Amino acid sequence: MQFDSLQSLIAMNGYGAYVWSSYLVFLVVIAALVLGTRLQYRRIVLDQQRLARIETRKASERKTQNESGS
Amino acid sequence: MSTTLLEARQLYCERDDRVLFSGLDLSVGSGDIVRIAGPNGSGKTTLLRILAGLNLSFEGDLNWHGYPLHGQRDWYQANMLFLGHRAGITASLTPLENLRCWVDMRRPQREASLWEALADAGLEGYEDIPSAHLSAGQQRRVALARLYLSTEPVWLLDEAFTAIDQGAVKVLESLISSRAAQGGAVVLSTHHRLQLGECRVLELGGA
Amino acid sequence: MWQWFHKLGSPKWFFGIAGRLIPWLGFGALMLLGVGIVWGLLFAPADYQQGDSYRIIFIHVPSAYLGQSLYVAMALAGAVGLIWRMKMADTFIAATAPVGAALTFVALFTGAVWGKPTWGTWWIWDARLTSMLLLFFLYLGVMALRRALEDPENRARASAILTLVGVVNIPIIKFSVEWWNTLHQPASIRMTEAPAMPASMWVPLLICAIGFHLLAGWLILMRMRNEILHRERRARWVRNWVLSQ
Amino acid sequence: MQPESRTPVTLTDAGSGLTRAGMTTFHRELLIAFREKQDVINPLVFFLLIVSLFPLGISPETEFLREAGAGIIWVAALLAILLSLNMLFRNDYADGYLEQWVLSPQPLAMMVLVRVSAVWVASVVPLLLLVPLLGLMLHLPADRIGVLALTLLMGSPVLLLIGAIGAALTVSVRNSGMLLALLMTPFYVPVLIFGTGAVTAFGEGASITGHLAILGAMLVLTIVLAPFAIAAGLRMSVANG
Repeated sequence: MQFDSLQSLIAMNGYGAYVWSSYLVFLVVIAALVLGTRLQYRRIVLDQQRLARIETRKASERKTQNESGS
Repeated sequence: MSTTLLEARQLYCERDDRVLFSGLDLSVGSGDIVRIAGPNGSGKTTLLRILAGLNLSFEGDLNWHGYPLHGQRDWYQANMLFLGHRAGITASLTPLENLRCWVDMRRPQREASLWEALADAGLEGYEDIPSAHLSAGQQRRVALARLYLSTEPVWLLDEAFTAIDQGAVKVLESLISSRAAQGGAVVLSTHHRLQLGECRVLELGGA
Repeated sequence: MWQWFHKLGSPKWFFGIAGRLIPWLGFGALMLLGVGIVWGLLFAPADYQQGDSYRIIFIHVPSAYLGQSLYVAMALAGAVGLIWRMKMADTFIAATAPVGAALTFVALFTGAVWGKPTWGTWWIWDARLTSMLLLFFLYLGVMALRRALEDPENRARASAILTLVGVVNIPIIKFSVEWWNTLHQPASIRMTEAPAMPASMWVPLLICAIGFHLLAGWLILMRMRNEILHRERRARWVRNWVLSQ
Repeated sequence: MQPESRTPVTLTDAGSGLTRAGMTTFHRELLIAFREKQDVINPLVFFLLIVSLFPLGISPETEFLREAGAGIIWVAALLAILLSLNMLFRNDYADGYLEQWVLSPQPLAMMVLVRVSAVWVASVVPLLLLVPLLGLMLHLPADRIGVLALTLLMGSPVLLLIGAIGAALTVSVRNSGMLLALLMTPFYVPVLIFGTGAVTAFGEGASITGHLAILGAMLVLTIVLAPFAIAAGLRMSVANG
């Protein structure tokens, strides 16, 4: 282990700010991508589930109308 | 037996997730007139643009003289005239210049026949003023003049003559029937009630 | 082989395959990146010249490399889409563009931050950083063009054409920026190629690189599945799948 | 009203009348440029405007202007050409002529090349004629203005052809000015680098044949490849009208 204590790890003899900020930005960007993908997925699935429910309800209404009508 | 010029087999097309038509067959031989009918948004324009080779997003195959159309594009376009909703008239050019540019790109003709075509289309005296000053009906007549000049066997007219008056409609009917009589083929969609001789009607949007 | 290639084109088959691959890719990326980054940050020796600032290399080099190879992959998909009219190709482009742009941005940011301790300025017009900036614009261009065109067919064909034109220009851009850089850049502060690295440095780098590839694959496959669900939303199998979720 | 159309129905094979069609396209483009002067004047004024801003914005001293002058003029020319791009296809797309033009039996890539060269003559050559005047405004020595004009002469067709690819792709998009700039800037960088590089090299007395050779190579590459991309872009934009 190159650094003997947590403080020296964070300080990284003076370069800590640059190294950790880079890794932080990397983490933030990847997290944003993953979150974006997940939200996109959830939105699509929810939309289609709602649509499917509407259609099945409409289909059942039409069926009851036909039965009552004929 | 009329040779089949343009043939479409099992055409399937879907647009903003509605199936416009599927399994559509259409065979257009010389002497045929086919009118595409159907409510607005039933895919008339899309079908005509597919037949014209403009719209490539469809399944099924399209043959010209028996050969697949996408391989014969230049040959097909040399023998096909397509007129769409927009007349294709450049506002800053005069009708004569518009006509000359259009004809020179396809089959150059004598200057005199340009004047005759414009006169036939009822644009006497308007040949030299910029098209911007013409009314919409008159601009359509410049497109009509193209039909006079056209020697192409196949015409695809997609509601190409919306703003023209009654007199011009008569002219259009005679042009179409004479084109079919001379062995050409016309596929059109139109709002006008055209009295055309024997004309097959292809109904779209029936589903 | 041909039959496999055509099966790749069917969204339903691809959806299934991607579904099975995604957990493995995700787990693999997590493992490799975890090991690689911890090793690089904590255990790799400091660089005798740059001190510890070189540790940024473990995310800078892989993301720069991926940023570029993803654009080339998009161009290949564009070519396949144009020649064989395969809809899946456009799904790939739609899924990859944001991932490529994000990785190129990471490479740009880390490259700039790395420049600060080494040369005292936040941004140096170094050859590789500048061409990465232009690559970033290329990605933004593809995404902006896709957003501007509503018709899916036009969007597919336009982004295929743009990526192909882009991939032809990438070597030209790199060559001219490299040449321009040597002209204006005094040799001393030229960003050196990865210095001859001892094994204790390039092993974690290699692990991180593989980890990055798995990460990109994981993200792209997930986004492709979303794209497929959206495009094939009227298909029966999508409806059943959605209702079963 | 003559009901019968005089012209007989004839089936022709393709591939005839290419030169005539090319001449017509070239002539038509110049005619429209002459009639719609505004489309030609806008890039000129824009070019003049940008160049005259730099001395005001940075510093009017001769020493700075002489060194930065070539770069300023090159960037201004690049932006002016970017501005004149939508003159290429936009009006024809709006009134429907682009459809007819794409459907003409001539090979589209050739026609596109003729059309872009006509626009180059109509709107970019006036820019080049303005370069000596602007060079003097920026205190550039006469011989350096000559080299600058030469590099612009070789570089501007490349800028226009590559820009035309973007114009063809975005012709169906409303207000696509900014999109076009974003799409095309990365592809303009190599031309800009070698264009200005030649002038600075000439300023330092070095030989510029290398730069001109590379600019020439880019010109030839673009003339050969760009028309196909432009034609594909136009076919895409015209597809559903």
